[in-house]
Amino acid sequence: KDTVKIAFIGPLTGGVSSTGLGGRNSAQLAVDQHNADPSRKYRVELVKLDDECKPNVGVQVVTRAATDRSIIGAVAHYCSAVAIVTVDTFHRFGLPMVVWGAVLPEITYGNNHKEIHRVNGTMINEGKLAAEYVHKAGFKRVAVIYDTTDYGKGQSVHFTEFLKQYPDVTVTGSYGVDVTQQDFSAELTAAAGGKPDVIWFGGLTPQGVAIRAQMQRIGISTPFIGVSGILNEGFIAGVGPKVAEGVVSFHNGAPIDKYAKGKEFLAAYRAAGFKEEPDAYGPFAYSAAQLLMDAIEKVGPNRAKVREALNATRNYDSLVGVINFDDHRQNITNAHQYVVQDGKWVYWPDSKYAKEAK
Amino acid sequence: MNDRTLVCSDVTMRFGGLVALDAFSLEVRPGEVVGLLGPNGSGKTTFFNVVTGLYKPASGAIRFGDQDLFRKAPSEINHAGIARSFQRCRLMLELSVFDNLLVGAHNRLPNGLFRTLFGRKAALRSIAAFMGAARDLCARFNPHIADRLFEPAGSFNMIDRRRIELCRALLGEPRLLLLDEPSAGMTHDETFRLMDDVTGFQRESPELSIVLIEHEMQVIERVSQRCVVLNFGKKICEGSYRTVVADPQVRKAYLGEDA
Amino acid sequence: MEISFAFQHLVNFLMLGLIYSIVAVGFSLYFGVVDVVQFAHGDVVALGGYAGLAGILLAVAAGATGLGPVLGMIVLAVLATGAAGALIGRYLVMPLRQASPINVLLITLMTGTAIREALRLFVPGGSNPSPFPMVLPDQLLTLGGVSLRVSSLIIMAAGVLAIFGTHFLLSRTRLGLAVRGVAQDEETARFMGIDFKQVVILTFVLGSCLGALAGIMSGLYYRQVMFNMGLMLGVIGFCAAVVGGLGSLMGAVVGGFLFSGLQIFATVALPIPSAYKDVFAFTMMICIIAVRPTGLLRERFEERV
Amino acid sequence: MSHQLSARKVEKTDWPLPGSQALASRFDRRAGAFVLMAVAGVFVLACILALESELALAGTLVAAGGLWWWGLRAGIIAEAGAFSDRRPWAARMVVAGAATVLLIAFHGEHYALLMISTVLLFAAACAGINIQTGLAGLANFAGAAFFACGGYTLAVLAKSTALPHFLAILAGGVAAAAIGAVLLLPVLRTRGYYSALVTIAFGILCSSFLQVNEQLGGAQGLQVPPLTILGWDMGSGFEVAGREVSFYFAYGLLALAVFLLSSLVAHAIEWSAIGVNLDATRSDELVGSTFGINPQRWKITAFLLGNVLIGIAGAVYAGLTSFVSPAGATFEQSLLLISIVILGGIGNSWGSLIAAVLVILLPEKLHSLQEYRVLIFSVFVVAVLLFRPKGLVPRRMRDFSVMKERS
Amino acid sequence: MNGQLLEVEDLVVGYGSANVLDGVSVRAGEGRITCLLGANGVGKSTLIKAIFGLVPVRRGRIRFRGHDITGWDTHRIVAQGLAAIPEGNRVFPRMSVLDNLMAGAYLERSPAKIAARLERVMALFPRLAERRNQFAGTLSGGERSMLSIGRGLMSNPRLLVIDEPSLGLSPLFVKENFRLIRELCCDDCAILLVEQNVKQTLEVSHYGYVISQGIVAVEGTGERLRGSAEVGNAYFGAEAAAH
Ligand SMILES: Nc1ncnc2c1ncn2[C@@H]1O[C@H](COP(=O)(O)OP(=O)(O)OP(=O)(O)O)[C@@H](O)[C@H]1O
Ligand SMILES: Nc1ncnc2c1ncn2[C@@H]1O[C@H](COP(=O)(O)OP(=O)(O)OP(=O)(O)O)[C@@H](O)[C@H]1O
Ligand SMILES: [Mg+2]
Ligand SMILES: [Mg+2]
Repeated sequence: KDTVKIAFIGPLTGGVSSTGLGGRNSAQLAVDQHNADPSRKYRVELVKLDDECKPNVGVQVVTRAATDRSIIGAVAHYCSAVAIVTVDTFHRFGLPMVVWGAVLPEITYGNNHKEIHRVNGTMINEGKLAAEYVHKAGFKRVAVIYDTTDYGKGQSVHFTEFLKQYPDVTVTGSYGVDVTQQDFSAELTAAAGGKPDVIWFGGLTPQGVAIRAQMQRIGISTPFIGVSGILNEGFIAGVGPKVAEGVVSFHNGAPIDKYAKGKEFLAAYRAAGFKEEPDAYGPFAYSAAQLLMDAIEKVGPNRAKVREALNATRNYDSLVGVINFDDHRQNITNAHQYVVQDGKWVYWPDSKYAKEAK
Repeated sequence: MNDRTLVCSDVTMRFGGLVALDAFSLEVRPGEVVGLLGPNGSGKTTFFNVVTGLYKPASGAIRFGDQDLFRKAPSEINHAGIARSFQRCRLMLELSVFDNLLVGAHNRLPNGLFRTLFGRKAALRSIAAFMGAARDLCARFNPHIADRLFEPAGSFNMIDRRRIELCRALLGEPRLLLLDEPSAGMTHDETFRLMDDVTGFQRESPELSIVLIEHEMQVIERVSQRCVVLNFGKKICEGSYRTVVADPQVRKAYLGEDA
Repeated sequence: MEISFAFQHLVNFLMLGLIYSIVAVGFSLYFGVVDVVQFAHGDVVALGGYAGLAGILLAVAAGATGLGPVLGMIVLAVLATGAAGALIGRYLVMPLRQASPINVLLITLMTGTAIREALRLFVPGGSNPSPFPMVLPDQLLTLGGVSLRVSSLIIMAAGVLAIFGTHFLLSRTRLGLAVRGVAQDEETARFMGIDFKQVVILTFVLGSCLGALAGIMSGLYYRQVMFNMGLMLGVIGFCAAVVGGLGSLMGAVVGGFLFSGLQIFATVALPIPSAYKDVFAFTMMICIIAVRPTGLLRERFEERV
Repeated sequence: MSHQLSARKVEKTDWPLPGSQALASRFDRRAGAFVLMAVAGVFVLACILALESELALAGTLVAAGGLWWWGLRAGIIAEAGAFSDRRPWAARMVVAGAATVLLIAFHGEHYALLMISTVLLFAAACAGINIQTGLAGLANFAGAAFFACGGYTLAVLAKSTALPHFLAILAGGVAAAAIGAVLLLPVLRTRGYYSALVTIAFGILCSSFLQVNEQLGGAQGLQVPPLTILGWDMGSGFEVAGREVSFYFAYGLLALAVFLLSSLVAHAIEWSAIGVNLDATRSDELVGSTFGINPQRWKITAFLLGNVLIGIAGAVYAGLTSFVSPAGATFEQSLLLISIVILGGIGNSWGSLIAAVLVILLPEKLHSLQEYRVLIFSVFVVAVLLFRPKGLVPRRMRDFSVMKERS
Repeated sequence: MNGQLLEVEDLVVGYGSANVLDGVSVRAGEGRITCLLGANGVGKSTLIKAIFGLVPVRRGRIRFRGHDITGWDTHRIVAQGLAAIPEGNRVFPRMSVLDNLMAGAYLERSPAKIAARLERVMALFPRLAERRNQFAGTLSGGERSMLSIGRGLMSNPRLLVIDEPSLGLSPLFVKENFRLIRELCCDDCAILLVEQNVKQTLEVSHYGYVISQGIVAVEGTGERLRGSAEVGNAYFGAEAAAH
């Protein structure tokens, strides 16, 4: 058998490394399963690269992957800030890639590079669903807090954009916070001064935890909803199950066990004995790796051909559902809603809150 | 006119409530060596600091030739032709001796950025030109220093450091030299040798005037033409060495002899 | 603004200012002894937070209740940071006394990075914030529309006590004299019979214990600790110490409250997006430094020539 | 502060030189030493870049370390230093030649070329920081912020004006200096740690500002179109004699030019009256001022000039990576720059080049250590500072007498 | 122990590769003033530093009141009753005059004793009393010198080592200084004096050593040294050789 290399690129160190490591393990699982299958033509080797969630490092590692001619494609990036600058690099070197976690719309929609694909949805989907939920739940006044990275900032832009569809909902205040910030009491007190019905947070777990915990501390009992960045075990562990109860979040993926092959994946993941959890984006990394490997199986280890094959993906059946790329090679998906119930993230339709709402 | 007389009149310097200089006046004419005496803490060093612009006096007037130096920046005052030594040795110990000397000659070096970057040859040549002057000057005081021009000043012993400090002050070709206890820590003999070297230098450039703070009375007697005695920031006596040592006030406050 | 919100801002200001102050006091203390800036201090604060957390968890696991976890928290935090401080003082700062200040700055910055990374790598779940259990009484006191938690009161009291304790130690005891002597002229201090090594190590232990206190306070108040909480805290603490006047404890306190005040002012009262609050606070700090180059409270001392 | 400069001391001069011993005059010897160093450097670098196996890499590093130690012992490194003091231009030409050979050897390897260019540009920026920190004693902890200033200027100018890119790069330097000028007042009024604080605060302020400012692309930063320098389109590769040459090759040459420029400027400044003025300002401002040195003037000169160099390097780096973002302006990034300066030996631009290789290239290659990289790096820096506080290649004592020798 | 407080035997110390002192033996007896003479840079201050454990001893023994103190930490040595007034009037610049004096009594814990000593020093140097709250760093050269002497007295030592106390003092104070040194010397307090001012030093001291080129060139009572040609040689010989 010939050996073919593919790259996995994600944040393996730094503050968001838990997601990165989950993604890496999931991609590794897909590769191992591929290699264990005797009917496959190629043996695949996974080259794991760390973008540190830093754009300049991202460009370096992508260049590095691209330089290695035996690397045919990449499963890349959780951090939007990195992905948005490396898309040009992928394009320049003609290295096909599939985004497994970054949700900034511009990564696919901001260019027309044929190399760039994405299996997960974008923050547009999340923002749309969040706005819908705010409206349906009858909240009239929303306070918006976001971190000033392009992830949080982008989330807040799309969310507030969709909110405009509902004239009876007003934004009482919008607060950008720094990712290195520890103390949010000033923003929270100011936000509470606007008497909101709900506080929406766009950002990642560390700040999400701090904000939710500090709301409790100060005694703000306003409901708290957040983006997919807080949808992980870390959030509940961080604020404690009691305080986390009732927090709502939105995500492009359904729970793993809602997918047809979800249980299977989890079982295999456990069996492989990885130290870290797959995290919310593990299934996407797994699917992206599978998609890429299948394309290689189909057309052989040639970047241009693999790119064409990936471009043409329609009705590809994957762990995260059927993948259909639109004209910007963006998978067409919908967001899903989650809520913390009894110390666990629960799929909204299954939760007691959904039933109460009805 | 090229008159370079230092005229200080009614200079007053206060530190909080303390009056370190109290309406002190002094005139130093070209070519003159003036000894500045006074008990410890009477304001001698303060006077030097005021003249060189390190302290900003409260009132008074300081003129050097036709230039007004009152409350000017130290670098401006140096441009007017005043150089000094320090009571406690202040060489830049990690720099080479020659670098230290170049600091003294700052005003005579090509300091323009443009020339430094684009006229390298000429700029370097003018520095090299100083090397001879620096060697000769150092050799006067101690040939040993001249041989080790490119070693760190910190590798020299105290006495040589004092000599280097003197060379640094002299290399800028000042019109007025302020020496603050240049011989502190030296033996009798060394002190005299040092002062001979300085006066020797002065003989060659007769315009150079010197104000000398020194506690060794024999040195003062030998080199100074005029003495000024300070006490509590006030001038208590002025005149030739003889008049000064004979003054009862001076004898009591400074020399510790009964009048 | 309603009274309750105004009061809440006031509480935020005091709490944040107190934490900054304690960190800044640490910086001032180190500067006072060895004339160096110990930039790993922020990360020692984080270490203190984590060690306190471990102390609580251990005590709880051992079945302790009531004051037990509090004790466990304090003991472990003090032990861990004290050891870290002693090691940093003895093996990093002391050998580098003669080196240029920028070397010391860099070496401590890198030590801080190492501590931070070690926390992230070796604490289970270290790259995410860890929840910090509330071990103090936590009732909400309400009085005339304003409310405050008992735990906040206790934390504040502890902080104020620590600052005054340190101040007393430095100004009224022999240790204080030794500390200042060593800072100003090590060799002469040794001629006076001051045990140089002991003084340096003692100060570093003391400063680090203050750091532990700051870490615990921030853990208790914000209910979480995070591996990189020390970075910004360190920079802000340093900034506060410098603006207050390095070497002056009260200056550090003033600087700490000033910084927290500026941040809150920017968020609440300025017509700029709140994301600019750090930009505002740091700009103001630079301006203050430009106007008072030796800090707000430092006695003006000019070297004689 | 300790003695920062090492005395001019060549421990041993009897290392074997190929060729006739009689021929080996002092000068040849020094030139030979320098060429030897350059060749060895290029060879080690090539190994680091080309080797994938970590074992081989470790072997290379150990060999390089051993070679270094031998060079120190035998006085080759000291003689090479003496050569570059005496013949700054010739030394830089040797390095230029060696680097060009390296670039040609890796002409098709994008990654290797990218890394070489990155190393050169960081070393160039460090030459600027060296002027500020090493000579004038102004600790610059906002290096990355000024680096990013250069990049942002290029990005804005290239996007919204028709200014030739060559000029836009220079404008990056000017802009970095202009923005740095805002800091002049506080930097001039403060000393020591107080001025370090000013730059630390400014660096953090600057990256927060870039992060939230919409006009400059917010957290995403700005894209930089491929540069056209003197009519040459840097954005695409080309073929020579049937071999494909990466577009990074041209950037590599540009980066080399920028590095040589910076290091020449740094050398010219150090070896001049200005260098003496800066040293004096650093080590005793008060004495300097009583001898007519206006400390303000020299601090301003050093700060602005250093920033120009940092800004130019930053602009070219933005062109190289085709983007600038606030992530490049963070405090951590500034620390990286300062670590390079101090690791290499404060005040020595060759040292910065060597340290840049260690700090930038090595971590990228050690991917089996992935998570532990930062930890290892920080421990490494601590160790170097403890055991070699003057850095790997300490600055040499300035010896103007070599000027006489030449004429 | 036969009236000897401090005994330095065959001491070798140096910096880097060179030895500054190459086998020096010096004794300071109880109740006496012993002086050390020698040209500049001959190593007198180095000897003092070695006694106080501030430079490593390469060979030889140092004994104080019968204890072998070679290699001890400075603070332990000082606790034995040895005090120094270091060269160059090194005061703590950013401390007040009063705090400087207090630092001198660092090892004394009894406040009453400290107060008594303070009073004595203030009486000896009224100028210091005047300036008690001024930063020591802003004192004039001579005032610093007084401060450092006063500080040395604060520890009430058995043996006081003084390194060039009259450096930078006006003639009046130099006289005062020597008078003071003579006064200080008593049964409880012996003095080891390093001075440049040969004539007056020999007048006050009971015994003296002249160090030259790393060894003791001459030793003897004050009178004997005063008449000796070697003193002149030792002082000016080194300088002459350099020229
Ligand atoms: N910066 C300052 N702050 C406060 N007081 C000062 C300062 N500088 C000098 N003084 C005081 O001013 C007085 C005069 O000091 P000055 O140094 O001029 O004395 P001096 O005549 O040089 O004495 P000496 O011969 O001992 O060097 C002293 O009492 C000193 O304490
Ligand atoms: N820290 C040091 N490192 C290297 N050499 C030193 C050091 N301190 C002193 N020396 C050298 O040791 C020799 C003796 O110095 P020391 O200070 O003991 O002389 P001294 O007799 O006290 O002279 P002085 O009369 O000037 O005080 C000198 O040549 C000096 O240069
Ligand atoms: Mg004086
Ligand atoms: Mg001495």
